[in-house]
Amino acid sequence: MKKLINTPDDLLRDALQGVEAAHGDRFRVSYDPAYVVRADAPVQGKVGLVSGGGSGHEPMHGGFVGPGMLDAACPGEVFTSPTPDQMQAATQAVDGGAGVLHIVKNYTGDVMNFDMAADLTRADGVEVEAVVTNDDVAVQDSLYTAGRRGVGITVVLEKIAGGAAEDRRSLQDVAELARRVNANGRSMGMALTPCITPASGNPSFELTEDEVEIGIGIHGEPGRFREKIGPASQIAERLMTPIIEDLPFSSGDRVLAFVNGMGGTPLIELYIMYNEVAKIASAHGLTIERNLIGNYITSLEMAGCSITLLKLDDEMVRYWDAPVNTPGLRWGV
Amino acid sequence: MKKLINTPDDLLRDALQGVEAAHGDRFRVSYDPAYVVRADAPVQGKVGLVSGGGSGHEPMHGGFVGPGMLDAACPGEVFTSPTPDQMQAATQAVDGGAGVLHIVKNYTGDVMNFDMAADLTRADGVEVEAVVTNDDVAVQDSLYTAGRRGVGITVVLEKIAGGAAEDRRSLQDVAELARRVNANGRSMGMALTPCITPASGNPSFELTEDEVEIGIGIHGEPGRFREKIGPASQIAERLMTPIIEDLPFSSGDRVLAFVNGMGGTPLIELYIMYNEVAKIASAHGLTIERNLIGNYITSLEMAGCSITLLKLDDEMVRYWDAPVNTPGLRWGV
Amino acid sequence: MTRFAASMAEHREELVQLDTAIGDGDHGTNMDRGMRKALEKLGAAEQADAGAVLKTVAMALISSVGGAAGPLYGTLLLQMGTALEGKDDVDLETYTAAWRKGVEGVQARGKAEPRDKTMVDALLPALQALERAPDLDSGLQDAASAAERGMLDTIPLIARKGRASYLGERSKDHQDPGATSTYYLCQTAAETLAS
Amino acid sequence: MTRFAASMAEHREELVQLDTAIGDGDHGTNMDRGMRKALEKLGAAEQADAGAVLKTVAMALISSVGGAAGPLYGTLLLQMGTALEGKDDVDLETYTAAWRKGVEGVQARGKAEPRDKTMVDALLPALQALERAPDLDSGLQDAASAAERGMLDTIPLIARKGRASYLGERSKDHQDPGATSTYYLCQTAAETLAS
Ligand SMILES: Nc1ncnc2c1ncn2[C@@H]1O[C@H](COP(=O)(O)OP(=O)(O)O)[C@@H](O)[C@H]1O
Ligand SMILES: Nc1ncnc2c1ncn2[C@@H]1O[C@H](COP(=O)(O)OP(=O)(O)O)[C@@H](O)[C@H]1O
Ligand SMILES: [Mg+2]
Ligand SMILES: [Mg+2]
Ligand SMILES: [Mg+2]
Ligand SMILES: [Mg+2]
Repeated sequence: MKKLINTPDDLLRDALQGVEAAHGDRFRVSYDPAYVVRADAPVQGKVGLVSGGGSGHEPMHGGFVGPGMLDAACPGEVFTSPTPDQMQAATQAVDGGAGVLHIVKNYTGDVMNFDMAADLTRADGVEVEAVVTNDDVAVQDSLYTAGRRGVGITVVLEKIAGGAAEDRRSLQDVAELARRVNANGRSMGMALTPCITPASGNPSFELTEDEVEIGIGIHGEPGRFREKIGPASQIAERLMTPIIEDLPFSSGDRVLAFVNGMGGTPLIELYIMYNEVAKIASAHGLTIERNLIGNYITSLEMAGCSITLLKLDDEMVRYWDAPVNTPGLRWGV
Repeated sequence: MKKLINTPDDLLRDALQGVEAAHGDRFRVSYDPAYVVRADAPVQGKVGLVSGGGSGHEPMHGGFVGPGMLDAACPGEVFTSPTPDQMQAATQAVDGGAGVLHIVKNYTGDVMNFDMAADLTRADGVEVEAVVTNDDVAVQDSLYTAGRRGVGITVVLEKIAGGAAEDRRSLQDVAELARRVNANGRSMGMALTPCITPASGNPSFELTEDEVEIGIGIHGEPGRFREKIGPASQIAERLMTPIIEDLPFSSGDRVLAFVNGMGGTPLIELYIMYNEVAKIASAHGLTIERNLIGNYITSLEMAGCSITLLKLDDEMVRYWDAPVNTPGLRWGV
Repeated sequence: MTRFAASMAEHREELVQLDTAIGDGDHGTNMDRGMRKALEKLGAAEQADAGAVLKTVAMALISSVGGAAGPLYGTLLLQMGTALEGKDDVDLETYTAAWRKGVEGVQARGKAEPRDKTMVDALLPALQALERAPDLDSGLQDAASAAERGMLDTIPLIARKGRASYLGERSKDHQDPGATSTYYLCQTAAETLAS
Repeated sequence: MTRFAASMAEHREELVQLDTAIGDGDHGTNMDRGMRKALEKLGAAEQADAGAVLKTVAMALISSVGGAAGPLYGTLLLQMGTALEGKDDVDLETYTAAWRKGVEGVQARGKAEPRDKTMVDALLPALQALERAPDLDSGLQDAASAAERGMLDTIPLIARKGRASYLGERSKDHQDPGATSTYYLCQTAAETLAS
């Protein structure tokens, strides 16, 4: 294992110090409990948005803290859910009197820790709602599992909900919109290589020189199946077909298409994938009205990508286009 | 070799099609000769900025085309300089009557091809200036070599020169400012892993499981020396010391610090590196007034990073802060 | 507590390996970090009784383990601690009642049924062993053996809760990391009383 | 031309390997792409004479090879083409003069001196061989042998131009890819005339 770190134990602290050194003008950083909050928090009268999850998915979530998106993010250890005390402190720090929305990816650990935090925070008198993302169509039989994982839609949801919160919409409105985004979004990912967590030092799974793993999660979990690598067009087909069939997306739909890199894939390959995605979307009569291409929800240095499609409505487009000013996403300001 | 491509031969065309599909609202894409130009080009009365180079360094340069930065970019094959006909066509497409600045990284191929293009374009009656970046302190004895390579400062220079051009400064002013940025910028890079060009299918060099290569270029060229991997603090020291000694940077200097990922390194590691860079800068009495952290000038999927320091003056800060609206860098708009 | 912490430190790598196979490879690190934090917290404050100790440990786990194991072990110990509060002398009956409360808490929080391939598959057999035991000493021994069997019985199961459930059929033939850490904790409890 | 293209296609991998060792691994691909493009261009248009052919090839290389080799081989052939323009019959003298013009062009563009470990180290010996030759046929043979010796002589050199120069001492003990492609082109020229 070769990484640009000091020791695995200090990784989170060192990274947070780097974030503070780089973005001290826009963030306040708390180390114990660990969270990052926008400098002007709490914004009075605005719904506060708090997310969090294991580290190793950067820029998500810390890179999405700022006007127009999240108010605070709680980083856990690598691939490990953060703890309730972090979420409780972050929630209090962003409570501007209009309530706080927790954005939680559907993993057992994240859900249980955010649940405990919500209980604690409600006991403190803060109004808290939670929305759980679960857009990963790679998880089948969700009745017999912990349910579908929350992946790419989380980024899109944080942007759209952030726009609505900045527009001073109520907690109920923002939560309802966020749930609609999740309900209309589907994702699937694949890997060319595994990733190595600093604590374990070992690859999360093994692939030979000509195999890819289809249907992976964002924690180095193995996927649905593995196969010999094919051209980009075939890989795009493998991911797009289950996505399109699941909602289903149908001819005439307006969509946002998000091609996400898992961390170790060059941007040029993501554009090649986007080209294939655009072809498949157009063959299905889908109109891509908005797109996002890049490394936004990653899995350390894993090579691979995920695709997310969101069926758009006017309100989503409006808040997607609204100004956002974070290290990870920025436009309109 | 596992990559998200169709075939190595179609790589550039497929990627350009992806760029057109994604950013058709802001770019015009020409395929033969290949270049990307901002949709509103030529901007009358504005100096046009054209850059270009081999592909595999994305988002540089195509991702930096747009208001406030480049007017056009010419992509070559992977790690191969583009050709004079591309540069000639791009130059004509952006000529708004105020002349055109070529931004060229100092590699034999790039310099010769841009030279030929400048000859051709001048013959067409367009005023052309060229600025060559050569900030890589890893190249020693530059008298006996092709000279120092142009690396990280190129990104910073394109932003600052772009701001000046948008401000309708003259070709001479923009070129002079660009040369000052290059003269005051220094960079050095390192790799944890090599990269594999799609055409060769083989790693550019071999490293064992505990070795790093210090002083690498951005084309998978081997570096100055290799050593056993140490903590992030030591790696930062290895890169910062030659940079600081070379200009030299001295106590009281205001600097821009740019920690760049080579493509395969997670963002969280870049923040850890930035933390070490900030400590070293502060120990030398340097004030980091601006920073940039992320994958901006990459080397395919290589893991590693480079550090660039630029000694700032007021004019540079002003144009660094000026609005920019490109897929790769965006603020103020 | 020192022994629990030592046990987690000792088995850290093994738990990481088990979790790498069917999860995300952090269970050992998480438990080790939590136990070290708990030791720190215990060192800092005087504790009235076993109940108070367990509650302090529970809070330390909750605020430092994260993942699925943090809230689950936290809940287990918090419930046990509440049940043992103010009890000066812990006998088989109070211990069994406390363990029952703890396991109920884990099931309430995680919604796992037996044979879902989770720590519940070690926790429940341990409870049944305690309920059948003649005295505390052999109760703890039997609980440890029962937890071990429960842990081994997770190997052929298909996971239906937690991260391993994403693997479906591919989760078979792997031992559940959470059931494994439960066994080590039961084993340590038995050894501690014995010594 | 078909033979030049075939030679580059044949040696593509070898040139890539040589360039991977001390450059960026694209020389073979670049030359192969350029030659295929040149064939295409030649197929499309009738050519008046050898000079016109060379100029068409030169323009095709310039606009498709890229890197260092594109402008350099482009310049070589453009200068040769200009020198041979309108010449119906190419004899030793005109060929040697054209080659001299070409090599001068390469040196003007690339500023490389002999022993800088570049294609110049194959181009110049070939020129000298042509200058000493009795007739065109043996001139081309001798030029190819001289280019080969020049190519082999680059092995111990430290590169002072082009990408390999960044390696300093580490560029030693590697054969220069550009000198190698020059040798293959000279060799093909000799074989073509012989047949
Ligand atoms: N819903 C649940 N109920 C009970 N135990 C569970 C549940 N989900 C997961 N577990 C236990 O947690 C263990 C994994 O813990 P850990 O690796 O620390 O968390 P994470 O899965 O979040 O990385 C599993 O091996 C399993 O025993
Ligand atoms: N300044 C120069 N003069 C002459 N030949 C050069 C010069 N620089 C490089 N070369 C030749 O070009 C070859 C490399 O070509 P190629 O790999 O296609 O270009 P690049 O180095 O841009 O990738 C070298 O092996 C060398 O022979
Ligand atoms: Mg985990
Ligand atoms: Mg090249
Ligand atoms: Mg785990
Ligand atoms: Mg080369």
